[in-house]
Amino acid sequence: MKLGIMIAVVVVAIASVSLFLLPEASAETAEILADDASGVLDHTDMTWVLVATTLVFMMAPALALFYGGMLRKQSMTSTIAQCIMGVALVFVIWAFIGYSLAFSGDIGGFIGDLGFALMHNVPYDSSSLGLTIPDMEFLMFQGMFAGVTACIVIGASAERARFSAIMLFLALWSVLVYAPMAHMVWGGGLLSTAGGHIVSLDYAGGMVVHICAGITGVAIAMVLGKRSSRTIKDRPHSIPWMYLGAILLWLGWIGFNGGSGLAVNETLVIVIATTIISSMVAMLAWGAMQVLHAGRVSVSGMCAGFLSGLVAITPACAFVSPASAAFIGATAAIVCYFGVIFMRKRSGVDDALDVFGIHGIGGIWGAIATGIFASSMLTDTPGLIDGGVDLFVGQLAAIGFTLAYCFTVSFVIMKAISLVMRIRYTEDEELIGGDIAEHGESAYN
Amino acid sequence: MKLGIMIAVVVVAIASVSLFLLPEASAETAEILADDASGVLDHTDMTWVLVATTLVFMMAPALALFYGGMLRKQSMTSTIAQCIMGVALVFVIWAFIGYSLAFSGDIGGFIGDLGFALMHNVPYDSSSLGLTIPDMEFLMFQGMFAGVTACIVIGASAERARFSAIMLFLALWSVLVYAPMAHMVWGGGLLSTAGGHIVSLDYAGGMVVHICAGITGVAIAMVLGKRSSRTIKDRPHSIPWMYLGAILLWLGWIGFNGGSGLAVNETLVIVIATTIISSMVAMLAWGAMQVLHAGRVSVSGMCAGFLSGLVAITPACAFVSPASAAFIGATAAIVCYFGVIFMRKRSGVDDALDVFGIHGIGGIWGAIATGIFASSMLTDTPGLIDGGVDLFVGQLAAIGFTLAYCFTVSFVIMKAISLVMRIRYTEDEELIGGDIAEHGESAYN
Amino acid sequence: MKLGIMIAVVVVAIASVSLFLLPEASAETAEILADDASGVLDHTDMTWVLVATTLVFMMAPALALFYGGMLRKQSMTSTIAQCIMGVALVFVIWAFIGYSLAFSGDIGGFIGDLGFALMHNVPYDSSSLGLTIPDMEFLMFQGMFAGVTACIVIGASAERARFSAIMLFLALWSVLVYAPMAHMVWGGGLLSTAGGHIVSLDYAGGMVVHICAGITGVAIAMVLGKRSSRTIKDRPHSIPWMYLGAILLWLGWIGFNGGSGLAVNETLVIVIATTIISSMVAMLAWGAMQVLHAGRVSVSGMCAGFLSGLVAITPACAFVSPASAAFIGATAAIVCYFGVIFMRKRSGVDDALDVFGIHGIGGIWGAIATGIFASSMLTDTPGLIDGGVDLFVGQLAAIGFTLAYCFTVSFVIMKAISLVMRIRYTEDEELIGGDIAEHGESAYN
Amino acid sequence: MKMIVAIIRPERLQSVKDALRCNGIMGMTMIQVKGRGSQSGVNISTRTGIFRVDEIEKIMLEIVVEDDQKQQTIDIIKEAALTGHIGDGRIFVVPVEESIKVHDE
Amino acid sequence: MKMIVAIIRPERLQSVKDALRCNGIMGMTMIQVKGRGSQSGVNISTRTGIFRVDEIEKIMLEIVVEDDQKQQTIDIIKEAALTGHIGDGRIFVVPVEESIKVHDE
Amino acid sequence: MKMIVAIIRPERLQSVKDALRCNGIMGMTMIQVKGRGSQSGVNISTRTGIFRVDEIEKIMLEIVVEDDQKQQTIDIIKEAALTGHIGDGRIFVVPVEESIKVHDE
Ligand SMILES: Nc1ncnc2c1ncn2[C@@H]1O[C@H](COP(=O)(O)OP(=O)(O)O)[C@@H](O)[C@H]1O
Ligand SMILES: Nc1ncnc2c1ncn2[C@@H]1O[C@H](COP(=O)(O)OP(=O)(O)O)[C@@H](O)[C@H]1O
Ligand SMILES: Nc1ncnc2c1ncn2[C@@H]1O[C@H](COP(=O)(O)OP(=O)(O)O)[C@@H](O)[C@H]1O
Repeated sequence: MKLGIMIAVVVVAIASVSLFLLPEASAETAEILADDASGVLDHTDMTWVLVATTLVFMMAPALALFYGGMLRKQSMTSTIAQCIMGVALVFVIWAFIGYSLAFSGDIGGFIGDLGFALMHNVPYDSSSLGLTIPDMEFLMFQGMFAGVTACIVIGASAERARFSAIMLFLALWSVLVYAPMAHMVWGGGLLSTAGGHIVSLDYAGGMVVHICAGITGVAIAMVLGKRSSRTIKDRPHSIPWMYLGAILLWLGWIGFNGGSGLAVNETLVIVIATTIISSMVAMLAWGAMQVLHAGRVSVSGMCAGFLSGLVAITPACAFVSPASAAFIGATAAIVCYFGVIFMRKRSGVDDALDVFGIHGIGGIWGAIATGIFASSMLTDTPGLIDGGVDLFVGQLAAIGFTLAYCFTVSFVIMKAISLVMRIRYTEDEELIGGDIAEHGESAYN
Repeated sequence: MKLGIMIAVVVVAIASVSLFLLPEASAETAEILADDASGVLDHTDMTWVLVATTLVFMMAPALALFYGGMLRKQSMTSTIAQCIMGVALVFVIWAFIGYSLAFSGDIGGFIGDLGFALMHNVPYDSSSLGLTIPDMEFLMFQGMFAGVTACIVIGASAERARFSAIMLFLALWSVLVYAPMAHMVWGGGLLSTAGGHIVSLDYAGGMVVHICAGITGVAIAMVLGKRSSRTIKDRPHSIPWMYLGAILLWLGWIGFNGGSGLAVNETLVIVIATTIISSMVAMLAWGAMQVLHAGRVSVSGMCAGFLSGLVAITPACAFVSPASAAFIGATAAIVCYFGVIFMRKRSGVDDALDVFGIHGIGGIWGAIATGIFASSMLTDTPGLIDGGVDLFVGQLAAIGFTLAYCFTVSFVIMKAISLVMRIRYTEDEELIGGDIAEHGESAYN
Repeated sequence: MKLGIMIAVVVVAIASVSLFLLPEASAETAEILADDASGVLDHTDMTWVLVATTLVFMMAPALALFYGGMLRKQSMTSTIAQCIMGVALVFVIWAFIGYSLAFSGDIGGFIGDLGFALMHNVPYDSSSLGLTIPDMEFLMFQGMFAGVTACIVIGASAERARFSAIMLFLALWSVLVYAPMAHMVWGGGLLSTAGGHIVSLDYAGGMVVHICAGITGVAIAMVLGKRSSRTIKDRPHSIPWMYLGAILLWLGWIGFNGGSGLAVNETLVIVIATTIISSMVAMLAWGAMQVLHAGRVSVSGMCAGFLSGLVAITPACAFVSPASAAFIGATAAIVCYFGVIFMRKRSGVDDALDVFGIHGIGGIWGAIATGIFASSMLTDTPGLIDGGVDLFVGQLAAIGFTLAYCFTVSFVIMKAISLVMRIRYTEDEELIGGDIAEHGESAYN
Repeated sequence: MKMIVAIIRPERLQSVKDALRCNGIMGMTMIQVKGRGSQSGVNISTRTGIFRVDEIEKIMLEIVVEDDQKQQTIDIIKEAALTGHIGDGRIFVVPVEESIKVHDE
Repeated sequence: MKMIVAIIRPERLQSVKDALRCNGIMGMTMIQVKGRGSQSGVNISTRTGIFRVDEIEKIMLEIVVEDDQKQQTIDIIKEAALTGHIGDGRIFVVPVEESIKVHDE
Repeated sequence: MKMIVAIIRPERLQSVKDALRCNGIMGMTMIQVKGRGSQSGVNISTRTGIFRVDEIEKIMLEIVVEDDQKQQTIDIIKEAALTGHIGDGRIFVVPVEESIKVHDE
């Protein structure tokens, strides 16, 4: 609890201060969405975005395996249940309203309007946003992002949150937290490159997805409280399932980062190169840390390693060179290595599956690194290393804002839910595990 | 037995009656195959169909995991064995003769000729069918469909059919049932949009794949008889394997429906949107049914849910709006929910893995829904809602015909096989399970 | 030991003799790399190669599941650890230096220079190699090949090689064995179609990947010695994991062979057709062998079956007709069936997971088959059947050379490592299994 | 006290559990085992010959009861576990000298 | 000799193992079991009613000790396995007539 | 009657099973267990120190025999389970008071 309040205070402070410090974003800054867009549909771009959509889609069920494998075997079914129902719920809400709130119009730089609600004015054969793919395809791709982000969050509340409570939370959160964040960063809002007041870069969702999911996880973990010491088991019940989930995430990330440009072009090649190199180097770095620290490497460690590299490169992937990507990956592994240890041992928050440790801390480091390493050859708003101070300050501000906003709203939503329904298991239920206690369906028979 | 005969009588009746009622299909109806075909190869289309082929290919081994996970652990290996050997057998037969019977020429609107047999006249660098992809690629894509359909069937005979008997059945069935069905619907035969006598629409295989597999399953389950009550275990032995299989099916379905247009264009975007929305909504609907009925949701239920949505949207996916797709998905879940309960409790047929409950009933509902919701903006033969009665009647006729034809021929084939060899396990073998009894290879050691 | 020396002597002999026998390669021979290359980037080709890269990437973690599933459950984690750390290590080394040694310049037909080292001169927006995809994308694709080859090797040293020893081995091997092989075959070296002195064809890595991995496996297995008889367990601990790994390999192979042309064109269609048909037929053939020999088919057998078909078609896939592919697949299954039995029972080498039995023997047969069946309609250097003797002799020479080179260097590297560190487990460690003994992380808890 | 060790078919577990509960016998411990009985397994014939499967899945129940409940417990299990086929299982009775609760209320 | 059969919570296994080792009791065999105790399981309530979970995961330890170590072993286990909640487990004592090492040094 | 409880190495199971069958001892129950013996496990050394693995996979056999078959059964198991290394296992003999078939022929 203490830590949570501390975090909240700090981030609100950072956010407020940095908003004043900020230079206005210049009008020339290119908007990601309109990168090489002409509004003329391009069949190759459509093909690639469709493949990328499929890959991102794969990440949601993969998270269930990754998370479930790390928990006790009594929590496998319930983790799966929360993940797939979560992705369906959030995706449908996204299609009906979230997409509109993110990408239609702009209200105060903060949220969109209802112009695209219920998929009205979302054509399947042209793009009103000036993309080279139909808006409907863009909605699908973005919907998968929303679904995956929701699934990431679930890791923090694992083994104690009731199914119905977490579903209700995700439904509200997707409208009140995720959609505004997507609008602010990608939809022309406050933090967006084009119309924003803060010069910041977030190519594939470092803030919208990872920092947001990480800090949301902290918020709900704080409201829920810790698991009983009798439930926590530090050994994954199944390394193979954890591992399979992790590698499907890895493969999916190629679509996650690669699809974010919505086009096949030179940028895509950079994105893929930086994404893969960062993750590979991060795995090596995490392994090295483990050898120094514990004398041996573990598969859970290596998976955490490449995931930390993937998280950190996400906002930067189109703006940095492969060499910078290697550096970002290596440092991300080190930062997250200690981040995870801190969250587990010191934070007082039971972030069951390292959601903040990996996605939060990795995402923050990635956003900062973007502010440092963004290359002037790859973007108009370079980072420190190419002499751009604006971006660096902007990134800090954006991080602070994201942390403050997502934490506050998520905390309030979860608290509010706790007033109307029971949000966590009784101790008996917790001990028996959600599989039996909530779904009546043990994973292995 | 009773039920089977009843079904047979009813469908033959429907079929015969509706054939008389039918208006002749007008010549203007566009043929799917030739949608925007010019015979000039398009590299983008080739890329996408290749990706789709890979995705559909994935569905066959995925079915083994989905089915195997739902059975006892003593049946995991044998289910896998039947699936992969089945897909290899059917694919090879397809390449050598099935493809020709489906897509070369036309004999009586019922079957093709041997013009493409042994892959003769199936060029790899042009299309004699007027497609934008080479015929050889089309053969591969269609071959995966044949293989997947075969694997679906296996679920109905699970835990009691002998390996050799089921392989022989699939070999004969692929020539005598599947190839004619593919010809009739997609190859310019009786039920095809273009040359057919029945005005009907089946975009991606609602009839050829799902109704056909479902009713074939009933036929062989009837010939085989039920499992011993001592073998039936209503709890899946492994939720994670069942779930992994199901999500790979889901991902594969993007290629299944998406590839069926054989091109990257606006239709593809609709297809993907309707496919995903229908399945997501169906999962939510199934979950809601479970909560109302049993007080809790289960992962097996959610998987059945999204699969029912996928099955039902398959024939309609290119012809309906996303909103209709949501409706079709929701209703499919409800219809299949009761369908599965009916098949398990009342039917008297031991449809071990709900092949008819999901694929049969979902497929029938999907075909009817196509007749209702097909939009005049998306097809020349609209459904009831846009004032088209012909299509609705045609769909009913096509369903009746498919049920009658596939049931009769499959039943006869299986009966015939039972005369020349032992088709099912002894009770001892059944109890020990096919893994040990037939393959000498237990799944977990 | 005996066998190893025998093999070494024989292959060196073959190699030396055949080098004399060889006709000079004529200058007209087309280079694969430059097949229809213009240096102008093609977005469709870029899309497909990116998809193929993702598919090949998937093969490395898939191998961990395939291998791990076949071993005792005490070796699951350690197999996964070696695979993913191996792929990261080899990929990073590849990006930094291996790629350059393979594809930049030429020193004596044997190895490249450092022109592309540290990814210098590897543009992301153009191709200095005259490809239709950027060099950076080519580097990624090729890097996945290197990683997968490394993972294949690990199967031979399973359950006894220490993690650090095998990592050091792979690091050195990737520079001293793999990079030169890639240069010689694909980078314009000794064995390459264009500049080579030996007329030989290896479309997707029959020699570079499979023969190389197979014989490397024999070399390290010989240095390591056999497992304790108390560790060897002939039953896979988990058929489902083995099977999942195998099918992911199968799917990945579509990118492996299909991506090797680096373009979407007619050749791609042939490649996919021959790849799939060969593997399907090989599975049927392996199954038939098992029925004749043991009275029943097993899933491990069927997986070995389709893998043998995939290995054998790899060098030939673009050069032979589908009918030849079916023949190659069938014979590959038979050859590998006996090859595996020979390696297990007679060879005296503990090739734990049939690396030589499948990849080595299958690769050799595939290379020979290329020399027999390469069709004059598909390549300028036809095989025996179309009257070309040069290619046949060239293939034999190339096989001999590959075996000799890879065996010798790998053996020397491993021996050298054994001088500076302990390379294998103690008997206690071996019995307890690497999961606990080395990684402190049992797979199932 | 006695420990009743009953080896039964997995598919009869539910009925045995229910039957015991109805008769007030709550405490029990269930173990997944494999067993071979007096027939030493089951013979399976394949094309190339006959082989014997001698590891058949069973459930072992260990139930500690007072001496006077012994016969009742055995009778209940016998009835609830019976299918009338070979392989229905065995019940052994082992003496128990002491029974202690970890957490004495 | 006696065989101490202790059924404990899985999460207490490590402490029991450690406590026994500290007291020089090395040999032991661990078995994964499911159990129901005197409460006959745990009640869970859902929207549609209450159901009972009567297969709860436990660890069974079998430890063969000399007669004079019996009481000490029981005491150690009782202490190390205790959490103070229902379901902490049971210890049974079964007589053992002989103990043989396969490999006599 | 006696219950012979034998804890053996998994890799010796097949030979023990075969040896018993050859001598007409058919009935037996097999249980997967983990054990630690008198050495209290195996020591493994890593870069950062030594750790001890004290849960080693074993198979437990429970074989109920008539009193006069006891010694023969023990001897057969001892011979078939022997590899000559530490950890070859133990055999305990527990008295059985009664043995009942569920399905009396
Ligand atoms: N003598 C024995 N000692 C230990 N367990 C036994 C013995 N005899 C039978 N069992 C157990 O009881 C189970 C059922 O035995 P039984 O009814 O004789 O079956 P089967 O038909 O296999 O002979 C066996 O699978 C085994 O686990
Ligand atoms: N009479 C018995 N016979 C065999 N096992 C028993 C008996 N009573 C209890 N057990 C075992 O001990 C475990 C714990 O029992 P107990 O402390 O009574 O727990 P509970 O709270 O479940 O009643 C049970 O799960 C069961 O495995
Ligand atoms: N006193 C005991 N009580 C119960 N089980 C024992 C005892 N001693 C040994 N065992 C079992 O026998 C197995 C083999 O024991 P032993 O031959 O002493 O092996 P180790 O080399 O591990 O000391 C152990 O793993 C354990 O399962």
